[in-house]
Amino acid sequence: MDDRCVTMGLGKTGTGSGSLSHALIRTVAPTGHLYTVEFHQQRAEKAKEEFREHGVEHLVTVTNQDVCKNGFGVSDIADAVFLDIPSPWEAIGHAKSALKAEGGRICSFSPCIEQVQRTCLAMEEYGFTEINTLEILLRVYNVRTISLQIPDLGKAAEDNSSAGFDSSNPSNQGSPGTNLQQGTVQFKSGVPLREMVGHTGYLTFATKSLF
Amino acid sequence: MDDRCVTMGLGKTGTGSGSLSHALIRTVAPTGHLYTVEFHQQRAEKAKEEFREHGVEHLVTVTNQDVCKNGFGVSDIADAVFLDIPSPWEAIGHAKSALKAEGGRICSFSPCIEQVQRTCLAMEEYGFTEINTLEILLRVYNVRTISLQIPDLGKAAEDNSSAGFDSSNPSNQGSPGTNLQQGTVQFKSGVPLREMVGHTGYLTFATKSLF
Amino acid sequence: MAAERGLSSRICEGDCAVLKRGDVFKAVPVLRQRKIVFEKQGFYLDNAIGHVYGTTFEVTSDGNLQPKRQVEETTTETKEAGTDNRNIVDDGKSQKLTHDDIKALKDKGIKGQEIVQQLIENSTTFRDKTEFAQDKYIKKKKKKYEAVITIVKPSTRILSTMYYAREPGKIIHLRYDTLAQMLTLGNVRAGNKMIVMETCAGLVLGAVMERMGGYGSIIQMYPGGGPIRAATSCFGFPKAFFNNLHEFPLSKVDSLLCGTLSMETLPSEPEDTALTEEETNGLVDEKQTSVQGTEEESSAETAMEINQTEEQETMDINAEDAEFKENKERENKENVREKQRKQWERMKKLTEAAALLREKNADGLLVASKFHPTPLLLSLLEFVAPSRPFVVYCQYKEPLLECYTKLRERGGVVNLKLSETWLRSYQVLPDRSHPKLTMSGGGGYLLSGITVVLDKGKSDSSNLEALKMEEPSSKRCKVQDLCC
Amino acid sequence: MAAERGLSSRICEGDCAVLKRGDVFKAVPVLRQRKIVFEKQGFYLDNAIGHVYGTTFEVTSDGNLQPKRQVEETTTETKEAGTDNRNIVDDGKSQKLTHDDIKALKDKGIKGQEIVQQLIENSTTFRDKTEFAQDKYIKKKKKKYEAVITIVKPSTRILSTMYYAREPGKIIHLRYDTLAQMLTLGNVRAGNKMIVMETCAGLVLGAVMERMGGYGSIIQMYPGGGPIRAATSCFGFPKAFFNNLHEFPLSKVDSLLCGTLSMETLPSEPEDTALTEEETNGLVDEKQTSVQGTEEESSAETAMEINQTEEQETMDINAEDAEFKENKERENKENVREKQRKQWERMKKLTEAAALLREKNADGLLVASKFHPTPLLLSLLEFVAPSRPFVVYCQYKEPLLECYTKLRERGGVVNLKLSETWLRSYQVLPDRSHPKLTMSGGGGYLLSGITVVLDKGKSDSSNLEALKMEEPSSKRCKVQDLCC
Repeated sequence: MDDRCVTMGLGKTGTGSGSLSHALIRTVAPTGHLYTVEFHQQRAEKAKEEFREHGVEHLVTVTNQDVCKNGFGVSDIADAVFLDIPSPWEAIGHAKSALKAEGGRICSFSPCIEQVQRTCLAMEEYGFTEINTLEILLRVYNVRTISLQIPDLGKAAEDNSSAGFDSSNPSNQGSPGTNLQQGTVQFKSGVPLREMVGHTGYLTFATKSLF
Repeated sequence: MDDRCVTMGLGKTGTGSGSLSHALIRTVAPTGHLYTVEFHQQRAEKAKEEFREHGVEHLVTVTNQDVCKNGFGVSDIADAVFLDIPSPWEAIGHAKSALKAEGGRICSFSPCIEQVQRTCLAMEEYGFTEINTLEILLRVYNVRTISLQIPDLGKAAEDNSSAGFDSSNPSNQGSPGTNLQQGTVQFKSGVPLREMVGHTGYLTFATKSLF
Repeated sequence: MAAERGLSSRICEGDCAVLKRGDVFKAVPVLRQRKIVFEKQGFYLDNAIGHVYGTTFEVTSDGNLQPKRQVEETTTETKEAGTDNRNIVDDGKSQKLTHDDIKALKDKGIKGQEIVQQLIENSTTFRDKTEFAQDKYIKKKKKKYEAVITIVKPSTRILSTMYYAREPGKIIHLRYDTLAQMLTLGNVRAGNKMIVMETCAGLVLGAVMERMGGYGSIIQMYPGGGPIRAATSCFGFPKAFFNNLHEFPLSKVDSLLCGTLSMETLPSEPEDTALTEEETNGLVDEKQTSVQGTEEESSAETAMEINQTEEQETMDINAEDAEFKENKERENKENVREKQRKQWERMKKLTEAAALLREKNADGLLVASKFHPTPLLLSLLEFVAPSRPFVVYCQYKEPLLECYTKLRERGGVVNLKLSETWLRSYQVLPDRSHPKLTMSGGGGYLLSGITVVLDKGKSDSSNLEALKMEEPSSKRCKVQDLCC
Repeated sequence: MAAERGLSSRICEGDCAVLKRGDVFKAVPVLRQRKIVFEKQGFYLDNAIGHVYGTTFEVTSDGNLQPKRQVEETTTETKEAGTDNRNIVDDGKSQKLTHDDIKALKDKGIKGQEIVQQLIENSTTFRDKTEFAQDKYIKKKKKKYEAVITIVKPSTRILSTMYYAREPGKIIHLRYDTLAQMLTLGNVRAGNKMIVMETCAGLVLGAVMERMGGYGSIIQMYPGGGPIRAATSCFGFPKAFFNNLHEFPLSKVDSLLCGTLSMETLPSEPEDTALTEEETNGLVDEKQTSVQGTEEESSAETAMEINQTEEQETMDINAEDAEFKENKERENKENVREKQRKQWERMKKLTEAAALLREKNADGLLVASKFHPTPLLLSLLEFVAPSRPFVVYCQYKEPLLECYTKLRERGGVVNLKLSETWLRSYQVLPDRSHPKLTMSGGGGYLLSGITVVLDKGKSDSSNLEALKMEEPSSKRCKVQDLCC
């Protein structure tokens, strides 16, 4: 969902666990670059180490500073900015300067709606357009073979003609089930997990326009 | 989801189109009663007329007033209160007095999260417990018979043994599809509508406790 | 009756009550001197008897309940939140209180709420945590050290929530919002004549009974030996509610439909009864037919506390029996007569249920069972009047697709709708509102519709046409809406 | 290249550009003196040429585009909102401006924005409406009277949004978030060797090409005469991107797998070529194999403006041909040689694609087609290296259930996951935030997994075991996660 084909720079704040950083690096490689800002010193160090270990250190610059106060340390360089911080609205101005003068896209991830509300206001204030908040939920299904019992309605042997469930006809057209044994119907079903991740966060996208 | 089995009174504000009122009347009949408050005079009149037409006027009392200012016109009588008004937080106090002294349940319907936030605060302020906000989305499926083409991979006649899709075996165990004509598989599918109602509102429930 | 069903009636010995702690529910019988274990805490309900439902109790150190006037919230004023967690280094040493310290506090009889407060004061990192993290911390600790229990009166809302959380398998994963949909789509209301076929431990039956409030009649169709009503008995309905509750065995449905069911001639007196082989066959033993009996039977189906009571009662009865050993002979005679009388009553009930079904004028049909829905629907719809709603629940979507197709072929139904509900719970807190982080993956599927007069002489070709018409179903549904 | 793909390159004649008005997109070719009709408005793009992408234009009354410096929002200060709508009585007379008044304003050349403002000022009920209702009113009127168009550079985001909204059938209802999932689950990145089998008008191919940025290679499998790339051509990729794009006909997959494909021996020179019957059979005519040609062919598949260009170009070429009538004889000879050369090139490309597949070391496989996924997967997975991801999209869930089962039986795959995404759009406005009132009912289903070495000697019994193991699949998935 990102406009970059080849990016010259991509700012990201909240390096975090590094899995998103790795996904972004993979996307901008080999000609792009990721600039990432992490305010927690321990984590910034750990991220740098990981990038070295994975041989991608030439594709990423990690800066240890507070993006809300000090910005990204780069300007007019990014095609896109991704924010994953507690108060993204404080970083919108910095994000705008990090983006190329000719425009770009921003995406902010926040778990709470109040963060989204403030971020949207800030985006509007800084002249971003096409502000759009989305939520995407992944629903995973287990594939199971289910057996359902045919109820015993006491059907008399001579009573096969009555309206009813013709369980003796295995090639029942349109029937998703197959009778394996007398009295049950088997079928494949995609069963949702009992508990699923109900929310990770809201994604707010916006465009920095030319003017 | 309502605790009443037999209710002595149920307050509802925002008589509105009347479909919910009718549903509530149906639920409290024959021994219960619905008190409904509608601030729009035209609508209040129309609702009264409808209740008369449908022969349920003995089960419902329609009051034309502003519930936020003037309350429900009854007190210590309701097992449950349902609010569907623009500023439910202004009616929480009135709702509390309408509910029986020994306790009851309240449900507020609001389309916007900010209304929910204020309502939850008001509920807490007035000592309601078990405050719980829910959203319920109905997903309707069309049942369709779908035909999918079997792709032509140029399978040679002598090549039936290769790993592949054994399309000539109609009683393929576990297969949901049936081959009707050469080259297609037919199956029933529950297909979601292209567009569905994505949101009607949030439901906030709470309990008026004994103390 | 209104008072009896009100929220605030008193907790009486022998009631079925529901314990509530946070979001956790458990149904228990109210008995004196019986230890209850709930959320890893053992206590006695004796002191709760006489209090009104809805009362919150604290568990004292000797395992008794003590009413708690006000549920105080942990004061938010003590909170001094950091704006982020950049300064927190996890070294596992942030809590200065040791396990022994905490144990000492408990032994001194210090209440849970105070322990939590002490934990907060002794945490070196608490003040640096964000407000969000602080709340999480408090909740975790509160849950561990505070023992506050509310005793509530059972209802559909509470029991369906409890079953879905504790024993979803018992109610074939029928989620509470789906159950609510069933009641609405099925137009369940006082005065109706409803057919209910469920294998949800009697929860759906209970919900229907609650909604009907004792007005109208219900015929419960049951598979096997007798209806299961473990959940129904938890509602604590007044006896009168059971007067118009009937049951009919699934295994007799086909013979009833074919007119081969031969029990119309009810013997006039119990003693005269000489049941034919055919009639007794398939009938269950007495424990399983009367309402009282089924409650006993069904309690064995549930893992809840409630079954322990019943067992105890049974034991007491046995003990009494032992006292009357010498009167065995006379008793045996009486037993035979008693048995005959019960059999006669059973027959009478069955005949009544059959007669009700035979009228083919039920106002609605609810099905929520572990069986394949198609054969159930095709048979049970015969008993429903035209222009009435029916709703079928199934945990899986696929059988309802088939059921939909078969119903279309059969005809006599319009407005068929296959649906599912998504349920999202929200956390609404100042500056921290969002959907809850976990949600139920699925609440099952519903197929609903409305019966119309089935033209029995309808040709196969018109049925086929109906089948063909199925395809542009969105359009057709609209037409149907106009029809009914 | 970076500049070429940047957001702000200039709009050039011959480009494929995307028009945007509100949420509505349309892909059009940028041509002089060609009238475009978009959202019921006709205009010429001539004035847009030379401006940078992302520029917003206003349509003038003579149908030309005029750059608009700043998109002003209708000033919120004018709003004086009522708190509720109790005083509004709908008598159909609230707007004092008549249709004729509005037409007169338009004829005077008054801009849309001003017309909207006048409508507001002349509405007797506007001030009494709630803020919410006011906003709705403004939006409706703005849409009707303001003609503001932004010209943007095509991208996966824009084209997938456009296709899903305008022509979902062309892309078998593959929603943009599902496409994004495919790219992620498929680990699509520069340098990969990817196999793509799609019938989404080339949209999936385009998305893969964009993500790979010209690095690596792609083999597109196609059914029928040739690959469809109508959507691919809309991306406006540089020519170089097509150097490593190969195509291979589905109808030759089985013979390639069996080793019976007899084209390894590429003739050394075009003129010498004497194609055997077997080789030409099933090959398509030249229009459909070369990249240039397929763009022409595929454009016929799309209802978008873009195809009109191509037709015009073809016409021009025909006209030129006519001028050279007298040289027909010589030309014919040349035509034959040209045909032979093209055939040779086609053969060469096919051989190259076959060679790439034969290495069986692709880094990933993406399938999004109208065909039943099972046979595609079972065959195409043969070309993928072990430990690589594959993703199959299907509009329906049922075929993927079957595919899942067949893949389990086959073995050689782990981490199988069947999923669906829910997409919710939000309105975030002060005091009026909520999920949008309509949402997409479904974005289709994905089956993804990772290949592992397939033990060809594996006994049937172990396959059966794998099948049996399927049942407690939540547990097994965890084990598989550890394996890979």
